Parts: sequence; structure tokens; C-alpha cells
Amino acid sequence: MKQYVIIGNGVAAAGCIEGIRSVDAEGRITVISAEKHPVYCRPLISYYLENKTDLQRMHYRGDSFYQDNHAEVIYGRTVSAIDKDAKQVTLDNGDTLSYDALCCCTGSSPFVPPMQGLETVQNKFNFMTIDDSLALEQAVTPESKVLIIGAGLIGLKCAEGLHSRVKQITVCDLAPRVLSSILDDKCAAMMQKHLEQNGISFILGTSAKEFSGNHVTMQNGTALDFDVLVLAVGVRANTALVKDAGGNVNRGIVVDDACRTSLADIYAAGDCTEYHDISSDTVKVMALMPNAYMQGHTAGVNMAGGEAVFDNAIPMNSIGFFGFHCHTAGAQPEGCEMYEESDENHIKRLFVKDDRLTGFMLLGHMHRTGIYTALIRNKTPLSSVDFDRLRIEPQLSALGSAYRDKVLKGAV
Amino acid sequence: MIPLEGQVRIPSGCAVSAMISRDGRRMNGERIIESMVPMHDRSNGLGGGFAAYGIYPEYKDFYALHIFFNNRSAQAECMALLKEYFEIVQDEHIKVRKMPQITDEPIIRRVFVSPMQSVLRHLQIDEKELVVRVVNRINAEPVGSYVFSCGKNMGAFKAVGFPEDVGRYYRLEEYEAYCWTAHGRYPTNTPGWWGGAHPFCLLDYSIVHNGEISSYDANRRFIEMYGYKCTLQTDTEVITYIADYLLRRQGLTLDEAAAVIAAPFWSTIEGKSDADKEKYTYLRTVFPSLLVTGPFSIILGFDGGLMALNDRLKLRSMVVGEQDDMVYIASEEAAIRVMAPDIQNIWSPAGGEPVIVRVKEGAF
Amino acid sequence: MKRIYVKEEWCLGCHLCEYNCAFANSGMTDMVKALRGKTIYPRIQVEQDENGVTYAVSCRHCKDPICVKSCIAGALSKKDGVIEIDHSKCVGCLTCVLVCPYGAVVEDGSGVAQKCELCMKNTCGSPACVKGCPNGAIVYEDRGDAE
Amino acid sequence: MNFYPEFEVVRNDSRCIRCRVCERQCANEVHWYDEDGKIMLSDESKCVNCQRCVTLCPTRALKIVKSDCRLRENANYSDQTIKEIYRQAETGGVLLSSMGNPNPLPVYWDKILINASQVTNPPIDPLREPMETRVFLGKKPDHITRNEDGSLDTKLAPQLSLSMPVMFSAMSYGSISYNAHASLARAASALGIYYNTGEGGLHEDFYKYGKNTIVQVASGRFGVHKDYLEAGAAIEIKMGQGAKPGIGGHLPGTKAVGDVSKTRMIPEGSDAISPAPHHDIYSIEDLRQLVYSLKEATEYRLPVIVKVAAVHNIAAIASGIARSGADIIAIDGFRGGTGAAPTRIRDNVGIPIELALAAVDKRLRDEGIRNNVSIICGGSVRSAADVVKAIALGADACYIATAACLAMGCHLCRSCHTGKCNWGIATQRPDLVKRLNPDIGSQRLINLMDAWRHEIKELMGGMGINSIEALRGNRLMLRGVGLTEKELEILGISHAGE
Repeated sequence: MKQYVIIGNGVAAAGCIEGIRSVDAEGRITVISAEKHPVYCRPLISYYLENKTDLQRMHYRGDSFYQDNHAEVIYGRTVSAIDKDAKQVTLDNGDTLSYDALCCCTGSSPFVPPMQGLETVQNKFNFMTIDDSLALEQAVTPESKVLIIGAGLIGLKCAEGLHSRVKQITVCDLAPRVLSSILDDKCAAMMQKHLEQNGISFILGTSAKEFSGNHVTMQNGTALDFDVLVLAVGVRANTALVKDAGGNVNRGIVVDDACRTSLADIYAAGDCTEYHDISSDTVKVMALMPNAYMQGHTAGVNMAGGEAVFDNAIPMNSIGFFGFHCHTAGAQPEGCEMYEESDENHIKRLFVKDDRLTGFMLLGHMHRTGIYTALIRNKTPLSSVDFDRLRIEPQLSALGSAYRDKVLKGAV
Repeated sequence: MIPLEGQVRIPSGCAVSAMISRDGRRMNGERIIESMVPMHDRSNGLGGGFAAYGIYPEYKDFYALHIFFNNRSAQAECMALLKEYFEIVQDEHIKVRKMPQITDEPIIRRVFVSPMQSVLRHLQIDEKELVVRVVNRINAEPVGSYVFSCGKNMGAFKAVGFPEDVGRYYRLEEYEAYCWTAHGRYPTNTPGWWGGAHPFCLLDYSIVHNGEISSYDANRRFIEMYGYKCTLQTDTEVITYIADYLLRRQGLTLDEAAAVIAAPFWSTIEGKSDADKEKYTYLRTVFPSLLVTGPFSIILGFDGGLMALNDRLKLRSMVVGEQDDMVYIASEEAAIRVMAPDIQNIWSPAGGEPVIVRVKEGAF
Repeated sequence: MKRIYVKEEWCLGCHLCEYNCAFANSGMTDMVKALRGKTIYPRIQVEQDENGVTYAVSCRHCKDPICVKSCIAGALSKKDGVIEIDHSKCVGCLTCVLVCPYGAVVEDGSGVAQKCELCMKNTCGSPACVKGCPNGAIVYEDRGDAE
Repeated sequence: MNFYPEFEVVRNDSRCIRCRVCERQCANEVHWYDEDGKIMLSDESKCVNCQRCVTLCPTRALKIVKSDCRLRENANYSDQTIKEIYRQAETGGVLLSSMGNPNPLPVYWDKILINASQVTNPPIDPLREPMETRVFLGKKPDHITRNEDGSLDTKLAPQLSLSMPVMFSAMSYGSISYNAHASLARAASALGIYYNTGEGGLHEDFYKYGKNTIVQVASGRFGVHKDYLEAGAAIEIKMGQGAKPGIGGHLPGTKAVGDVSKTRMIPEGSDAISPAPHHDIYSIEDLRQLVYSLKEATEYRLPVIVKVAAVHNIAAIASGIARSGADIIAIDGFRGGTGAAPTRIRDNVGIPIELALAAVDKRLRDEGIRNNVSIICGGSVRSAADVVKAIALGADACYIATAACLAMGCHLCRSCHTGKCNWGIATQRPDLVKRLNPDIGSQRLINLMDAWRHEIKELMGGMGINSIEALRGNRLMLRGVGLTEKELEILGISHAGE
């Protein structure tokens, strides 16, 4: 009976369990979970604050998930080392576990740059885990003034989550625009405007110069009082275990299409990894939930002796605030052409290069965008489809009758 | 006014009975009369009759015409007509026994005739056809003559009354036949006319029938295309014509004729051998209008044998008994047990399955 | 298992499937009450190609459903060949809309995602689009090609 | 001259959900959606009352009613008569109509009642006993012959074998759509009966249904060639049609498009005009020549049907045909349908099929030649009861076309000649043709025939008849009600109570 060990208990780990079980019904699976919660998806923590979900519903899988999959979870433990030669891991309590196949789903950790006086702030929080969210929930009151450092996905979702619970929210970021990693200036401006209309204040293009208790002074001189500080500057992949074991690591753990690390029988999946983005043909840490699952599943299948690859990863994000959504995917490579359509409530930007759709940004109108996403993912030559119609509206009808015959008259 | 027989179609329920010696032994009419007694309630006194085969050995080469005349003038007219076509060999009263149960008797004559060769040559027909034509003509014309039997070496005896009375009336114990059939009638609507009683005969074919056929008008309108006139509007009459048409005119075998009259279902034909499938399909294709539907059990008497046939759903009772050289057929087993008290072998033929009994070759 | 197949050669573009879908999933017993004066959010969409050919598109219940793999809330799952959505878990992130290659997952008008569940969760019993199609352009049958 | 529209569109706005199905489905463009008022509007002058919108409206918000705007009452000059005069005064043209004669002339089927068994004879339960409806059409021999070994020589003139005595009557590809033909062909095939090409040739896609196809040869000879003749199970020479006796046919060039023109072997867009007579048949002996020409061409493998309209001396005509070598006579009564006919002819020429059938059957029997031919009766056979009555009067089988069209969705709006059939039947417009899915069309035809077969069996069983051949010509099973002595005499039936 094979021994599988999965370090971490996030979505990648869940994918890994399901991947293993799709091939091997027998092998023993052990999951080492630092958090004392069954698997949940990190992005839900803001919805928790927003009351769109609760601790029970946040569970990524049903209550009997581990039981059904015959997986043992060791809660509240971390792995302190991997011995790749002995093929065993050592837990923080000194216990060891042998493995035939190991998967690192260690995720990422908040990255907090050094800021002067930060230690003087009492109410400061990260926003990564349920526990962070629960702590934040306790800390805020309807009179709270919240300062969020970071106008990225995490920071803004946190802002949305806290919005109805507090008096005032200010988000600051060094970048000159919100969601700078996924939106360009024009799109970011529309999103920022929408956020502002919902009562979120922004201080952009500058960073905190100095904290002093509940007071901050920005580099540009702006000064602000707050009650609660949320640090959402960024994350870093948790690569140490693999790196220490001698594995190949850059910004993330380097994995191939089969989610193998450079070490024998050691796989990695999820936010801790860096992998190939086919839309930009670069390797990067994408830290995206769908990809994490797919990587985990791929790793699981391969660990169990099956064959699977995840070779069409692209960055993509679906995010919305106060009912206003944006979908982005892929990249805007240099020299790409942009097709744009916009009015005051929506923007559509499609990026085309070398007869391929490489990326898009959509704000406001989110109807059937998966059809665009598939074009990127499948690298569909645009000359083979009716892109003129497709640009106007995502529709199967522009993809040719042979394609829709396959899709609609058969099983896909 | 109640319409006369022939003016209206008269459905009726009935009793039938028959006995035949395969060895050709001749038997008097006692037992066949007795066989009708236990089936008394199947008749209502409005018709009974018998057919007997082999009763005129000394006149076997002549057509024995049994004729009812309403009166002397009808008789004279009819005899004059007959003389145009036939040589009259013998013209006599049929002897009867006067009895209170049988009343309103017509003049009943037996005339043995021989077709005139010159007539046959002139009309370019055979003698049987001549007999049929003349008989049809006499019977179709309402002049008061009715030929109720016209075969060779056979004869029908019928009257209004219960069959057992009719048998005694005609003194059938004095006739000796190798084959007897009998009929008791339960018409639902008739003034009681002697000619309407069964058997119905044409040439040596005689039919006794129990049932009411639903295909009547389809059969009638078809058969009338071929020179037959269904003057009586009875099932028995049309069945007799069908038998004559199929057996004599078309030359079908008894089995083939049975497969027309009580055709096997298509579903049954499907299951048969290729040769049979072809044969039965052919017969049903060629003679669809002669399929007889509705309940019937018939006994067709002919020269040298008889055939009993039920409708293909067997909607009427009919049982057959066999003992030594004898075969008995009747609507009810009780009738057979009267004729053959210690009989063992009695069965009920399936619907549409003909029971054909032939007398040994040369024995009659 | 039974699946929905689309026969575009018989689609009349009447859009009744969309209305029947919206009604079937409205939870109401009267179509007028359910749909009159309202914008409908059907789980099936009639498309028309450049030649005027129309056809309806709804969830294909894929063998390898990327929506299920992408759902951040674990609200989407595949059970007995049917991809279901647990509306109580859905937080309305619309990642499923972003990933469905057929555009078959859509927003329901209230912010959460919805998709065809073959009318297994409503009182219709079998897909309303199929039952209501006047020309047999949408069929629900077992062709043995589904998982 | 403008008239108030004949029909009114009544829209119950409190039920209308603005789904616009009515708008999308009306080829006559009666309905449209007004974006400003967010309301459905309609132009009733275009409405032909085909009921497409009514049928498809999911909330039953629509109905079409006859307008009550009438000209001043006049028992002599009806509204219809007056409006026709206006139209002719305006256009100088012959009035055209479609489908069968709608006028209130006597329907004899409805004055004939069927018998049932009681007491003296048992009714037969078709659920328990076999009940046969198979029919063979074709010449029956007068005498059987035997092989040398004494077995029956079973060779017969060619016969059509029908699982039930109903067939789909001639409707040409052109007058009706490809999908209508596909529906008829597939249904006939599944049912073990026949459909009829009409005078439009046989589309190459339908050669595979040849075993169940009757190919028609009409005066225009459109689509007739050797392969066509050999493709079918029987050949029908069309001498006349009940809806328009004495005149030919006319397929407007607008319908002679694409495969229609190819199948008819005429140039695209050209009018297909069939002459009134066959120009090689000016007498009965000419008919005999054509019958035998066709038999020669097909090596005597196929029965030849001669179809005639029921006209005054139909019995004598039928007698002539029965002696012409034809295997089957099809008689088409004056209520038969058509894709287009001059109104005056449709409504005034010909005689009722019931009388024609009875007269023909009687005449052929009187002449002793009923076995020479089978008789098919057509021209408004509307139900299983009509079929049973027709068979009992003497028909071997019935032709149905209007009923078949109804099964396929026709709502008898009688606008076939416009080519804009909203039900996809009498049209060649691809978007409309598409509305008849042959999967559905053929199934509905099959259902209809299955239903009729069940009803025929029930009626037969009631009469104590368990095979259709025992019903044929069995007029004793019929009684008339409210008919004159003369009518009864012609029908050869007694009055009820007799």
C-alpha cells in the first residue's frame, strides 16, 4: 500500500487527495494541516466578513470529505523538514512520516515589508486565514476606522468584507492604481471609482512612511488616524521545505507540467509553486485558486501512478466588489493589439497577438466570458473563428459549426 | 306485417349434428333424429332439417330434386320449366308422417332428373352448372316453388318444427345413408318458412350451420358477382354458395377452401413453413371477400364425406367424436353421446381447423 | 445516463426554451406571475450564427468540468453525471462564468451563479427546455456517451 | 378596396410576458414588439388564422377570433361572395384557394351509422382476440391455377400490401416541403403503408423509402424518368384530383427552387404547369396504352393505379378503367384538398366521394369486374369511422392527405398558395420548412395511424368482424340517417331502423 503525504490542507491538497483517489483507492493518505480547520478556500474569508458565508458553509468539501477519501489529517502541525533520501518528513513535534510520494501544498504567507513604527500598532492583522478573519471580526466595531495597506485582490476584498461592519475604510498602495497586478490604468480607474462610490477611500501612489500607534504618515505627507490596520501588501510562496531538501526553487517551487519538483517523488502544487503561464510564455507564481486545484489534482494522479499534466495554466481572476465585477485572464504581451469597447459602466479590452487572444479585461458585464478564456487557454487561432462577431459578444456561434456540433451534439 | 324469408336478413342460433361411416355403412335416420333431442333448447321450433348421403343408390346417376310447391299451379309451372332442360326420370311425393307438431305443409315432391345433352351443348356448360342455374332461377322467382335439394344420391329433408319432429315427419328411419347431418334452428325473426330451414343444399353440397356471420354482406356481394342469388338472406345459403364456388368452380381442395372461409390469422401464417406461408398468403390475397367472420360452426356435407369447420375464433361450440369407422359431430357433446353412448374419443377442434371425414374410396 | 443534446437543424430560434427555463426555475406555479414584466435569466441561451442558424446552449455537464475545479466555494460538484450548484455555498465570485468554455454558467440576476441542473431540483421533473421545445431541437436522451 | 380584417388578434396583455415568440413565429409578420411602449402590437390584416402564434404562446395570452365586422346582412350575397366580387373587380383574376371545399355541402359520412353486435352474435374484443387490418391492393385472378404437382400456382399480379387500409395521398414535393415528405415517407415506412409522391418527382434522399412509395405520373410528367418509376412500389397515373376536376396543376415559380426544381426536372424559378388533360390520353384506349407503357417500363413488377376525380359519371369511368389494365382505381371526392386551386372549381365541381364510391363499387360488381381492380377512396376521409364506412361501402383502402397534414401540424388556414405556411408544410422557405421536424412529423403520423387502427379494430370488433376483408363492401353494417330514398339507393344501404 502506497503512503502518500500531503503537506498543507488547502485547495491544492484537496485536489491532490481527489487526484490520488481517482487512481488509487487503497493507498494511505496523510495530510498535515497547520490550520485547525478542514479545507476551505482562502478567498472566502472576505465573504465571511460580509456574511455571505459562514464557517460551516466555507468548507470546501462536505463534512465527510476526508473520511470518504480515507485521508488522515493531522491538524495543528507543520512539517519542519523533508528527508528526501529517507523519504520521510519530520513534524514540528518530532514525529516522522514516511512517504512513497509527497506533495507540498504549503501555499504562501503574507509578505510584510519593513515599515517604520509598525511595531507600535496594536490592532494589526494579516488577511490570509480564517483565523485572521475571525480576529479581525473581533477587532472591528461599527465605529472602527480601518486602514488597509495594499490595494490588491486581498486588500480590496478585505475592504469589501469589512465595509458594512466599520465606519471608515482607507486603502493605500504604493502603486498608482487599484488591482495593479491585473488591471491597467483605465480599468483600474473604473473599478476605483466604483469602490469610492461605495465609500472606500484610497491613498495611492505612496506608501506608509511611519506608524505611530493608531496614526500613520504617508510618504507623500498625508496623515491618517485608524483603529485597525490590515496588512495586505503581498504574499510569498512557502518554498523553504523543498529548498532545504535541495529542491529547485526560485520565487516559488519549480514544478513541471506534471507538478513534479526537481526531487524524486516530491510534488508540489498551489500557491507555493511557480509554473508556466502559456498566455505570456513565462514562468511565474500565479497563486490562483483554480490553478491550485488543478495542480493538486494533477500531482495526485501522478503520485498514484497515473498520468496527468496541467499544461495550460493561465492567470485569470474573477473578482467583484459591491456587485461590480471584473474578469481578467491571460496577458498583454508586448506588441499586442487591443480591441476595446467601453461605456461609462463597462469596459471590454481584448488583447490579440499572433492570431491568438492572449488576454482580456472585462469590467461590468460578465456574460459567458469563459468562451474568451477558452480561446486563450486553447490558443485558438483567431483566423479559424469569426472574431469580428466574437469580439462583440462571446458566443459559440462564432467558433464554427464543427466545434458546436462537437459540443452540443455529443459529450464533452 | 312480418317480412317473409328472403325479404329480410334473419340471424339465428342453432344446433347441428352429424354422423358418418368411413366404411360407407348405411344407417337409418333413427340415431341422428335422437341426437337432436338433448339439444332441443337450441332450436325454437321454427326450423329443423336433415341431409342424408347415399340414400338413392338406385337413382344415383340422376339429380334428386326435393321441391316445395305452394300450390298446384306453381308445381305445374315449375315442372314445365324443368322439362325444358331435363329429362324427368321420376316424379313422386316424398312420404311423410302426419303429425300435429308439423303444420302448414306445402306440396313436397321428389323429382329425379337428367340434364338434356342438347341443352348442355347449346349453353356450353356442364351439367352441374345447368342444375345450379335452373335451381337458382326457380328459387329466385317468387312463383311458389322452392328446390331445397338437388344433388345426386343424397337429399335434404326440412320443415318448420323442432328437428326431432321433422325427422319423424319425413320418416327418416326408412332412409339409409352413410352420412347424416341435422339441424335445429333458432331464428330470431321469421314467419317460419319451410324453405328457410336447414340444411341448405346446392348440388351435393349441404350445409348445416350454427351462427351468425358478420361478414355476410361482404360475402354475399362478392359471391353474387358469380351468378349466385342470395334470395334467402341467410348465412347458410351464402356459405353454401361459397363452398360451391370454391370447391366446384375454383377447384380448391377442402383444406384450401377452409383456409379461405376460416383463414388462418396472419400471425399464424407467419409461423408456418415457407411453402404454407406462400399458399395461405395467396389464398387470403385472392379470396379476401370469402373470409367468413363472426361465430359459426358448419358441417358441409358432400358426396363421399363431410367437413366440419368452426370460425377461426371458435365463437360457437362444436365437438367431434370418433369411434371405429364412425365420426360424430355436434354442437354439444350430449348429442354425440346419444348417438354413441360408450364413445371415448371426443374432442373440440380448434377455431378454423377443418375436420374432414371421407368415406373409403368405392364404399359409397 | 441521459444528457441534453441540441439539434440545431430543428431549432426555430423561438427562444421558448429560455422562457420555459426561467419559469421552471422560478419556483412559481404560474408563468405569467413568474415572468411578466421581468428580465429573465435563463440557464439556456439561444444563439444565432452568421447564417441565421439558431440553437440553444446550456451546461454540457462535462466529463472534466473546469467549473467544478475552479469553484472557490466548493459550491459546484458533479454527482451522478450532473453538475450541480449549491446555491447556499456560492458567494457570487463568478469564477465559474470566467472558466466555462461554453458560456453555460451565468449570473442569476441576484449576483450568484446558476447553471442548468437538468431541472432535477425544480418541480419540472425533466428539463423544461426539452419538454417545451416545439420542434424537438433539444432532446434529453441516453446515448451512452456520458460519464 | 380595404376591408376590415377577417380575423382579430386578441392579446391578453395581462398574460403577455413579451417573450416575442409570436413575433418570431409569424411568417406573415402580424406581430411586433414596440420597444418604446414595451408592448406587443399586431397588424391583423396580415393574419390568416393559422394559429401558430396561439399554439406557441407560452402563457395563452393570444387568441385569433373571427371579426364581427360584417357587411350588411344578405342571405343571398354573403360577405364572402361580396368580397370575392370586390377582389375580382380589383384584380381581374381567378380566385385561388387551398385545401378542401369548406362549404356546407352534405357530408355523407356523417349521415351513415355503423352496426354493432348484440346478443345473437358476439362483439369481439380487440384487446383479447386478433383483429386483422392487412389489405392487399391489386388485381385478383378470376381463376386459380395449379402447378404440375397439384399445388397452387401462387404467382399473382403485383399487389400492394398494407398493414391497414389507409395510405397517404399524393402531395408533391414542391407543394409541400422536404420535411413534410420526409415525415410522410418515414411514417409510411414505419407503418407498412404507402405515401404518394404527387406530381413533383421523388427527391433522391427518399429513394430509400421506395418500398413504401407510390410514384405519380401526372399530365405534366414532372420528375418522371425510368429510375423514378422503378423506385416506387406502385405507379399512379393521375387523371384528376377531387379538389379541381378537369384542370391541371400549377406550382408557382417561387416554389420551384433548389431541389424542388431539380426533382421536377425543370429550370429553377419556372412555373410548373400541368395541363388539364394528359396530352397522350384523349380517350379510354389511350389510358390503356399508358397503363401498359408504364407496366412495360417496369417489367410488370408494379401495380398501376389510376386516380380520377369523382365526377358525375364516375361509375362508367371506373368501369372503363377497370378494363384498362389498371390494377387499382383511386377515386378522389370533391372535398379533397389541394395546395392551390381556382376557388370556383374547388367549390363547385365534382361529387361527394361517398356517393361516387358506392356507385363505383356497385357498378363493378354488377359487371362482375370488381376483382379486376382494387378501389382506393380519398377526398376527405377524416377519421377511423370514415375509413370503416368507406370500406363497408366497398373501398379496399383510403387515401388521406388533409388528415395527414393536420397530424403534421396544419391548422387548415387554407393559405397554402401563399407559400408562407407557418407550420413548415406547404412552403419552401427554409426557415419555415425547418419548423417541421420529421422526427416529430413522422411520429405524429404514426401515432395518428396507430390510433385509427385501434379505432378501426374497435369498430370492427363491435360488428363481430375480426378481419378487414370481411368488412369490405359489407354494406349491411351501415345504415343511413336523414337520407332520401335516392341517396340510400345510391349508397346501397338501408335507413336506420330498417
